[in-house]
Amino acid sequence: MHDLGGRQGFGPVVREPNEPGGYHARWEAATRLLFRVLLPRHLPNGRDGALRHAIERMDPALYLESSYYARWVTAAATLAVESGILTRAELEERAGGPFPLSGPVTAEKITDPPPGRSRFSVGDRVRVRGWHPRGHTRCPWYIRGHIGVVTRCDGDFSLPDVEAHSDHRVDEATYSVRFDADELWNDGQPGVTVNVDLWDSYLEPA
Amino acid sequence: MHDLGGRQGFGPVVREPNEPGGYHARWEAATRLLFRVLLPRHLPNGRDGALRHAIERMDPALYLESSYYARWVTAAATLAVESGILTRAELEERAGGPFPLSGPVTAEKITDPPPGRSRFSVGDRVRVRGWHPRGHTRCPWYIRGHIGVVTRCDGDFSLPDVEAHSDHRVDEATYSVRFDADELWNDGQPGVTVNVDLWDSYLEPA
Amino acid sequence: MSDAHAHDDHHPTAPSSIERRAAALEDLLTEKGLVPEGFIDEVNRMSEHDIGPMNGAKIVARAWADPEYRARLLEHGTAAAAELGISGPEGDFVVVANEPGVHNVVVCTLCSCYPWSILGQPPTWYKEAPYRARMVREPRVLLKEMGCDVPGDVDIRVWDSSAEVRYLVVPERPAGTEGLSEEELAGIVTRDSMIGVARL
Amino acid sequence: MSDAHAHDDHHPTAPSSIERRAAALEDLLTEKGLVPEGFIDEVNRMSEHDIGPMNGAKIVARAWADPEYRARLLEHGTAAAAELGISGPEGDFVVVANEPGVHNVVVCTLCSCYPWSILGQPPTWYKEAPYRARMVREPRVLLKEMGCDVPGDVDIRVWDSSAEVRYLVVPERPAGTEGLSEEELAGIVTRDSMIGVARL
Repeated sequence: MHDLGGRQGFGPVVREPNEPGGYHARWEAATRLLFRVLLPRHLPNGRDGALRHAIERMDPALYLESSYYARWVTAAATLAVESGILTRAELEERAGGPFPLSGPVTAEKITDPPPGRSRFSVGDRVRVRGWHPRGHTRCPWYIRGHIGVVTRCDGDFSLPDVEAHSDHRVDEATYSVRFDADELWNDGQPGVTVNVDLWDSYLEPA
Repeated sequence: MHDLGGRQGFGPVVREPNEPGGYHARWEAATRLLFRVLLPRHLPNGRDGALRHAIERMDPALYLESSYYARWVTAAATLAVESGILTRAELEERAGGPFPLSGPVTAEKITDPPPGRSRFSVGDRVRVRGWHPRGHTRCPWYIRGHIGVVTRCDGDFSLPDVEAHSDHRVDEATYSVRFDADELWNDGQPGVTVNVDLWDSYLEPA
Repeated sequence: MSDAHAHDDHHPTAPSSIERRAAALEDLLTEKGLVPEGFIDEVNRMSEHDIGPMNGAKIVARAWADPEYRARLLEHGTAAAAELGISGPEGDFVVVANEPGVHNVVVCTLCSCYPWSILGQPPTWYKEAPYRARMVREPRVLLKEMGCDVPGDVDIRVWDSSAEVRYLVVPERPAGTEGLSEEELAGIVTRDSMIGVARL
Repeated sequence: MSDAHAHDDHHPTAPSSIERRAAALEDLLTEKGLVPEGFIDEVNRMSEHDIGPMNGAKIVARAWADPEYRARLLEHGTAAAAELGISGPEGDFVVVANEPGVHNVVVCTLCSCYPWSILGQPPTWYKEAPYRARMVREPRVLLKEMGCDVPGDVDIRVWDSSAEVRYLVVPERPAGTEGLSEEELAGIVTRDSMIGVARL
């Protein structure tokens, strides 16, 4: 449910009139430290891709009704249970009630990833691959199959699709790719572009 | 949120071991009669497309956490309020608490729809239009931009996209269109086809 | 904490229970005069009476017993159902048959379209998100999860009932049923097999 | 009814409150020995101290005051931030500038990527579904709804931070600010204008 770009049915953006800066509650700060700093040291795979995927595996209704840090609580608890640090029963007993966890990983483990690529340059026309990976990816659905132009090369970074599902790490070129809103949505939005940052593997020459 | 085909993150299909046939509660039957039979007679537009769209306009989190007939309660209440039969205040007072309604219609009213078309025959290769209508449509996202073959002509029916947003009615040819699963998902599902029933306006020659 | 949602920012106050909301709607529409006499009787009748998948089972049994009927059924479902006194859906009624190399399964990704007059009420899981999201995406995986193991060399045809057609699957006739009467045959046809999430 | 969800089939029992779940997780991880000494102090420090968008405002003010700095900033954001003693995000820090014919706005559709070291915590609305779903779909409509009316002849560039780059928008310098010091200029730069959902 995390892949929200272009999904319809969402209402107005509601801004809290005097939203406090920083954390709204102590547990948010504690959750940040636990999920992003402490817990990863004790996980078989504590890299960003695996952490993010634990959020993405949440039940979609729970995802939408949870605040940002509430999602992190679910993801941290899920990873702690999956790696044997805790049990769900312990969590539910301590919380005094149901403690929903994310669903299981359904993507297969990647044992022998291909090397990272760096095929494109500024100005190249590219098409986003029309794929739908089961595991973690940073390629949003709303641009899949669409054509854009590379406008910036941002250097190599760890490919999230591998990072989340492998002991290996593949560094690969990333780009900023410009799409005309009208190419994406086909409803006449002159002068509007949507610029998306993408790994090389998500693209093919157009 | 109703456009669910291919969305990821959903878990197992849970079957109630001894699900009763028929309605699970009296209010479900009452809601069916109210929403599908009685209320539409009193609405400016009580046709199926408008009724369905009232469901589709629900807040996505509420949609996912509501049962089938619970959605109908929300949609019926929304249409009753929008047409001036009831007020939200009356509903909340009577329910003794919050009574969430669907969001407003954001599509424009269609005042002069083009005539219905009938351009394709069995065997024709077609591409689904890469559009993203703001209003009601029966063209799911997961096939947009994809190529299939017409396998059946099913005669003319009222185009939902017009029906929901217009005083007019356009009857138009419908087809069953066959897509290879691999064309849709690009992950090797040999021997699997997905067959989708579509109005002529959703298609272009491929 | 009595309010399960108050903490998660999005729902400062949770909705009233669905029973209370449904009752409020019915009461108010009644007071406004939209509900005619006889409404309560009709609701009670609907609540107590469920046709179930019996009509579908009759159609399948006849198709198994009578090859000519089967041919007419696959050619024009609505007319063939009418032969048995069964009225079809408002739109067209299309019947698809499983064969040794072909398995069919029905879904409605956009809502929950279903052949009511043939199969009664759809089961709850048919109307919920997991089935609707996954059956078009990974039918072989999902069918297996649901206990319907379609051999790898059998093609799968998924039918997304997104327009006015409603679908019925004719399952393959099980071996060893040669001696059964049409009525006995109808007795072994399950609802799930006519949706296509079970094999007999 | 104390349980707002029990009636809607899906959630036979609603989750415990998020405060109780967060506390349970923290307590258990502490008991298991994963939480080092000093954790509570660090949490308190984080809770009480928020850098806010001040660093971003300093960068913008300098860019307004010094055309050469502006050029370096747009060319290489990370290095230009470092000139002011501000460390950039882990990945690259890219600065985009509004101009008379161009308005920029930042979103992260997949989660909520944001230049934390420059702007502090993202506001709640930035992390929620409506903003993430709609800003790439209908930016002109949504910006107007949010009170940011971008003239029809001004192009809109939406930046979806889906990889390792984090974005900062340099708003246009308002008229009538010629006499202001760099510090005074920083005082008029709002967080929302550096996300791109407001104009100054």
